[in-house]
Amino acid sequence: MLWTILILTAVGLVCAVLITLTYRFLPKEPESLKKAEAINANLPGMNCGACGYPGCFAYAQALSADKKVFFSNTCATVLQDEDMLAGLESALDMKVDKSALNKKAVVACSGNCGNVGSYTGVGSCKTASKLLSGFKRCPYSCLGLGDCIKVCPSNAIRINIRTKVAVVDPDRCTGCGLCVAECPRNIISLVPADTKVVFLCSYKDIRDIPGREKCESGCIGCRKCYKACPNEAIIWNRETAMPEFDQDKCTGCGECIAACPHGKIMLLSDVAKKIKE
Amino acid sequence: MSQLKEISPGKKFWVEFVKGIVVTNPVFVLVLGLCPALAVTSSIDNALGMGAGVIFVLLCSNIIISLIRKITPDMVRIPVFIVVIATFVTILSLVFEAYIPPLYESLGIYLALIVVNCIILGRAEAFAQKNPVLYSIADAFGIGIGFTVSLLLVSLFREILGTGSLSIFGFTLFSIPVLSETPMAFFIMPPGAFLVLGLLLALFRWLGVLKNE
Amino acid sequence: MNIVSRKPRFVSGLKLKENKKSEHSPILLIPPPSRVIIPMQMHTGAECSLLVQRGDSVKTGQLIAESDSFVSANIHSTITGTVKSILKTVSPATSTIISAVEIVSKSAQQQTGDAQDSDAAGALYEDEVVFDNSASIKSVEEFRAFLKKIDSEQAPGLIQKIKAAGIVGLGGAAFPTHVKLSVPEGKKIDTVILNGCECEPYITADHRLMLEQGMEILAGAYIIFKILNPQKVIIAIENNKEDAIKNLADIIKELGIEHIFSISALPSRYPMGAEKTLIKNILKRKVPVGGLPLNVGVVVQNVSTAKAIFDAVAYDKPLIERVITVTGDIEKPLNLMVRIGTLVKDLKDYFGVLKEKPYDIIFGGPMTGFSVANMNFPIVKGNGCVLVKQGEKLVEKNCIRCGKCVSVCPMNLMPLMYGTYAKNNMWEQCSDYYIECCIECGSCAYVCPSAIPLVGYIKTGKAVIARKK
Amino acid sequence: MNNSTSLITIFIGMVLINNMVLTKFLGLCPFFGVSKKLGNAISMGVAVTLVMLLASLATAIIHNYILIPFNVEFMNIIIYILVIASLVQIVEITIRRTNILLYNALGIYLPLITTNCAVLGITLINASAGFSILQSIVSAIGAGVGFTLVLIIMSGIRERLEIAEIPKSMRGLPVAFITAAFLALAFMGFGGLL
Amino acid sequence: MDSKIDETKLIDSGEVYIAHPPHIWGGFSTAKVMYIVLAALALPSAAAVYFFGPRALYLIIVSMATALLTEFAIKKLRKKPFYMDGSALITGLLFALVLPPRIPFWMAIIGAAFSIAIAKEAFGGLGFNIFNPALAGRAFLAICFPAAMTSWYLPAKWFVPGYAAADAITSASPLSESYIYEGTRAALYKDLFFGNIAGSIGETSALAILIGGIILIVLRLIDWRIPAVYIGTVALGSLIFGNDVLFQVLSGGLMIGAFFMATDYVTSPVTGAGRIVFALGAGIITLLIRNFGSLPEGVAFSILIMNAFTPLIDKYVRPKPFGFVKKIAKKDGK
Repeated sequence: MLWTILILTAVGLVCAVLITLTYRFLPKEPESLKKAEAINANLPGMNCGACGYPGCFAYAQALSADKKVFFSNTCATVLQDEDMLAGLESALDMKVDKSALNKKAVVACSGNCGNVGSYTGVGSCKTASKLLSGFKRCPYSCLGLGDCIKVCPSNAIRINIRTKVAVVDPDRCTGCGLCVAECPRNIISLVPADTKVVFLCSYKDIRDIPGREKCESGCIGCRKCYKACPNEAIIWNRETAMPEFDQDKCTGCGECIAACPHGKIMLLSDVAKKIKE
Repeated sequence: MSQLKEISPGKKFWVEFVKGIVVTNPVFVLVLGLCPALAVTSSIDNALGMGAGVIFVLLCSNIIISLIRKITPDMVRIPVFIVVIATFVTILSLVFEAYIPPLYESLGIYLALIVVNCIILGRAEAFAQKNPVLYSIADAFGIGIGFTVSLLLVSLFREILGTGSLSIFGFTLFSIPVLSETPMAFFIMPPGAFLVLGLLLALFRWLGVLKNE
Repeated sequence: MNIVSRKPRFVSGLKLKENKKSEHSPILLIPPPSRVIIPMQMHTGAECSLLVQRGDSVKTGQLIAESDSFVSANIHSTITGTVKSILKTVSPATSTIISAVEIVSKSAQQQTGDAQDSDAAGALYEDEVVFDNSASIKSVEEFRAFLKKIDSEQAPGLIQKIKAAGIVGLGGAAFPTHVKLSVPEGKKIDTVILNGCECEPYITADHRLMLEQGMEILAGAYIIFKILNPQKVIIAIENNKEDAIKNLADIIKELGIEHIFSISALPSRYPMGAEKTLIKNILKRKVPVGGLPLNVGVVVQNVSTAKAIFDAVAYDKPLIERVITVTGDIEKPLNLMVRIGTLVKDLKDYFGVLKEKPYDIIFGGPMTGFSVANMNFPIVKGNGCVLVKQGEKLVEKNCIRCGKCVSVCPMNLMPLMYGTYAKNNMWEQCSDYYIECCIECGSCAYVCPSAIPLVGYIKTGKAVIARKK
Repeated sequence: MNNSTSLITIFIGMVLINNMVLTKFLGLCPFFGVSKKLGNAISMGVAVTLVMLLASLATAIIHNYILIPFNVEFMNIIIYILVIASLVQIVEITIRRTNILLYNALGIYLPLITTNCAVLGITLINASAGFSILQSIVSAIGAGVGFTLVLIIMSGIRERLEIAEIPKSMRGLPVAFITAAFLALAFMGFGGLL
Repeated sequence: MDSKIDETKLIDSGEVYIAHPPHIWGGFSTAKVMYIVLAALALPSAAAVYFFGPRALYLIIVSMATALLTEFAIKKLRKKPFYMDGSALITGLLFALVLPPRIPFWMAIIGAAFSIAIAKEAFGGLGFNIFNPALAGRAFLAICFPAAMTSWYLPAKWFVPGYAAADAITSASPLSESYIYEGTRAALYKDLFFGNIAGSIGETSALAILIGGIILIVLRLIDWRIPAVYIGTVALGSLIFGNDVLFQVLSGGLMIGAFFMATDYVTSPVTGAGRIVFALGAGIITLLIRNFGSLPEGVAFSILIMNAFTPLIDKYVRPKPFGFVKKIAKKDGK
């Protein structure tokens, strides 16, 4: 009995002394690592890589070195999560203006350009776009093979069954920008979350109005939206013959949407409806 | 855990208890405590014995850790937990050795390895050191029973397939005609343990238990 | 000295069904088309910027686009007419969107409606600079005289002429020839290989050219010889073109230039005509990964390019036309001398009807060519073949890891890995398995029992990796 | 006392026949957790082998010179775990403070090792087999090598499973378990190999 | 066939195919490969029936049918297309060929179903399995039913009139220690070569396997390296260990293992060098198990163990790319 207690105490004591000694006499651990760990606790931890760093911990290390990184390489997931953002703000000792960084992805194509032939290759936009012209008539069209769906970490993209075009659900989109980088046709872009209307066509060539050979519902530069706008929020770009929208002046009144003969203009909040079509 | 604060203490006891069995089933959902789930599930008896042992250790250690949670320095937290757990495991193994030697023999080193069972340390770390004693008891029971149920489930398949019959404490419940003569010995061997657990994991996922998480 | 070397060689590679349907039809000279569409990038390298505007009238051979970039080639108008429009099209070289210029001949503009082809063709020659297709060396004496003339010229001047003519490699890669011939300081070229292998099935353009214009090819080769001053020039021809080998050997013998030129008859295996494989099989030298043939002292030029070089130096004729093979499941497989920019559908009168449906319209050979959606695409400089083929719809199945692709790969790669990794977007692993080394010969996809479109995956992988860098 | 067993027998037995992971089910958490990438698997294997070696050495000394003479062998569990936990803590702090690169490569696995039943398991096995100090060391190295070997094989397989079209509910752990089942099955072929 | 083809029509009717190069295909499909392998296995199967009677045939049929049905059922369950590519049939046939002649049918059914369901489909089906399904099934049965899986019988002269199958004589496997051959050494070799000996139904006739294997090698469907190196290693090793080389090579499942199991595309390395490593490893493990292990036969386990190493071999033993220079590759890679 006595030995039991004695030995146990002795071993415990020796161990405790050893640990204390190592703890005391070895050099202190780097401060940055500690800080990075504290920051990492406030990151989502899904290591999606959208911020441009290989993983959340690497991002945390970068943040601990320079907190401005958060503005240049914003973690979109944190931005969506109140708790996480608050935690990160306190960990980094800074304030984030959420609305300025909050973005949504929009696929600027509304389909309808039709196929030029039956594509027999791999079911990936990147692969199809390596063919001479893809398999769609319009070289600026969404191929609809869903490469963006595969990379989306928040499951916000669907292919519209009718138009075979990818549609981003703004409610789910965190604006991480992975799909923007993925799209081989470069037709996905990030817009500020408070954008009111979006324009769903990327065609940049001079349009052949009577033949409309590329796309049945492509923007033909009719300028109806430009004329309809009561707030002068639409600027007509003469080079591309397409409208541009001044989001500050736009009130989201919907006049241009009603005016567009092909439904190319849409309220950002309505984009999600297209998914359910 | 934040949303549970409004619930009355009595109700929370049950919530924690049920959660331990189903939603956070240690073996099939949290995938913890794999070592005993594979090693001692070749028969129902062993599974029951191990389950009882784990419940005992989990309960005692949860109580003690919950009690001393405010006076434990953070730096030596883990060693303290381990010492507490190891003490109860030693007590347990002495009790088993004295009263049920056959079970003690068949559990072998796995009884001692309860010390490093991730479930116990994990609960100490994740729950007992943050919650008062009562909830810690509920948690211990919930997790412990969940663990025992998982062990029983695995051993059920392994014993029936591996021996062709099912028996508890030497009392044969039933036996399958052909299989009991030429049992599928594969299932009481190590590979069978991996296979059964793998398939059960897949089954649990397929049934959508994970979706509740 | 034996001109033709027939060393027995152990070569790896595929034995493909040759299908050289147009082998015996002579090169047909056709009148210029009434309209052409000329893309601004028909070569490896930077896109050219346009020198003309909408409504300008241009003449055949007039420079219409050039670029400041080192790796680029001039572009000339190939008919006389008016610039009708400047439009966007998809570059055959990079699959990116580039500008193109549409030129319509005056007669075609005046005569709306059903213009008689013969009339239009007659009208075309009115005020254009005429380049006679058949203007070439008629006799040995003429040839000797030409060689003398070349001997008196300097290399930089010759390269300048080639550059002005906008010549690119006509074998398919369309690498600007003047760049290839401008060997950097300190590099010594000891061998020039004239590539007449034409290892892909169906194509016969080079074959016919070697039969019909052997002297011009040799004269062009002599110009290359003069520029680079190597020890020897080897003409590589696969042994399924014995008549071409004999023709060239006879000419060499007659001219007595055996000390420079020799012919290497190679077994007919795919991909024999690929630069790296060719150098390995003839000279046993390995071009390093990421390197050029000149790293091992070799320059490879296609026989058609040699012919174009001859035209440029002898007549100052820019690259406005080339020989193409129109073949496949059509009525009349044939070889045509066509203007660059001619739309395929304008050639339909010559090759007749398509036989089977559905079609796969391919620019280039069956192994490396690319599908186009319709016949509204123009012939470009690097395009030696239009193949209209019955389309096969293959169902891609799981890779069974049979290793056939590994054993046929001329670059010693493991193509199956690209398929599996690309399918899962794991591009870094593709790069671990050296996807950059692939020459896209298509051998792997040809043998794959699971019909996996490996080349498609590889092209994608390369593009993604290039983008990430 | 079992001092007659030859060292080579102990080693091969620990590596192939009584493999820690495949027959004794020890160290499963790191086996499934760290076997996704080959590089991590090797680091983990090395770390575990190292800790096993140190722990076996320490516990063998304690067992043979303290517990047996004072006849308190029943206390082995608590003493061992104390020693192992302290050992791991010391190693972790040392690596973390002295070599940050090594810590990034190896250190993140160290907390896992504290609760790795393989380490406690090997010391208990050594104690119950009555091994001498030298035998304990060999047995620990064998166990570590066996663990590393299986971990490496598993990581190779799992890199391939990552690109396989596994049924959805089986992806990840379930199929890893089934793979382990086949590995265990294949390793049964080594039975009696001494 | 109208002579005027309207391009606009062509475009919309989907009559133009757009595909990546190459536009021609060798046409040697997976199914073709599989059926040729099946045909090559016909000879060993015939030998099995010749030596072990109609029961061997039933065993083959039961096992192939189970394999096919299991694959079909699982593909339907997973809502994946089911291709009649013959891979399940090969698994079923190979599995049957390595069973003892008198194993109960229900055991064969369990084994075949295990092969397909667990060893193959759980990993994702054809092309993704890590372990050779037929061998995994056999190893499973060997552990499950050790008694049934090791009761061997001498070949029965069932086709001789008046011979009752019930009189089948039990015998030890030639490789086990208790095996005694009554006759000359030469007669033993002859029996081993032609297959007139106790063993699994398909593995006894070395001749039949050799013919089938050589056909496949000539057709370039299997790589000669694997059987050559595998058998060579075992032969050389036997020589070193002082065993009877010819006996070691011809007896047991070595021949069928080397020609038909180890050469399985999916579970063996893809490169030539990798295949040599694979076969070498399998040979060494076979030797170890035969000479030191408690099991008489090690082919199945050695191939399974090397299957586990295959991903690593594929990762590290691979050909040097053409013109590979380390410096340039580094620059390109990163």
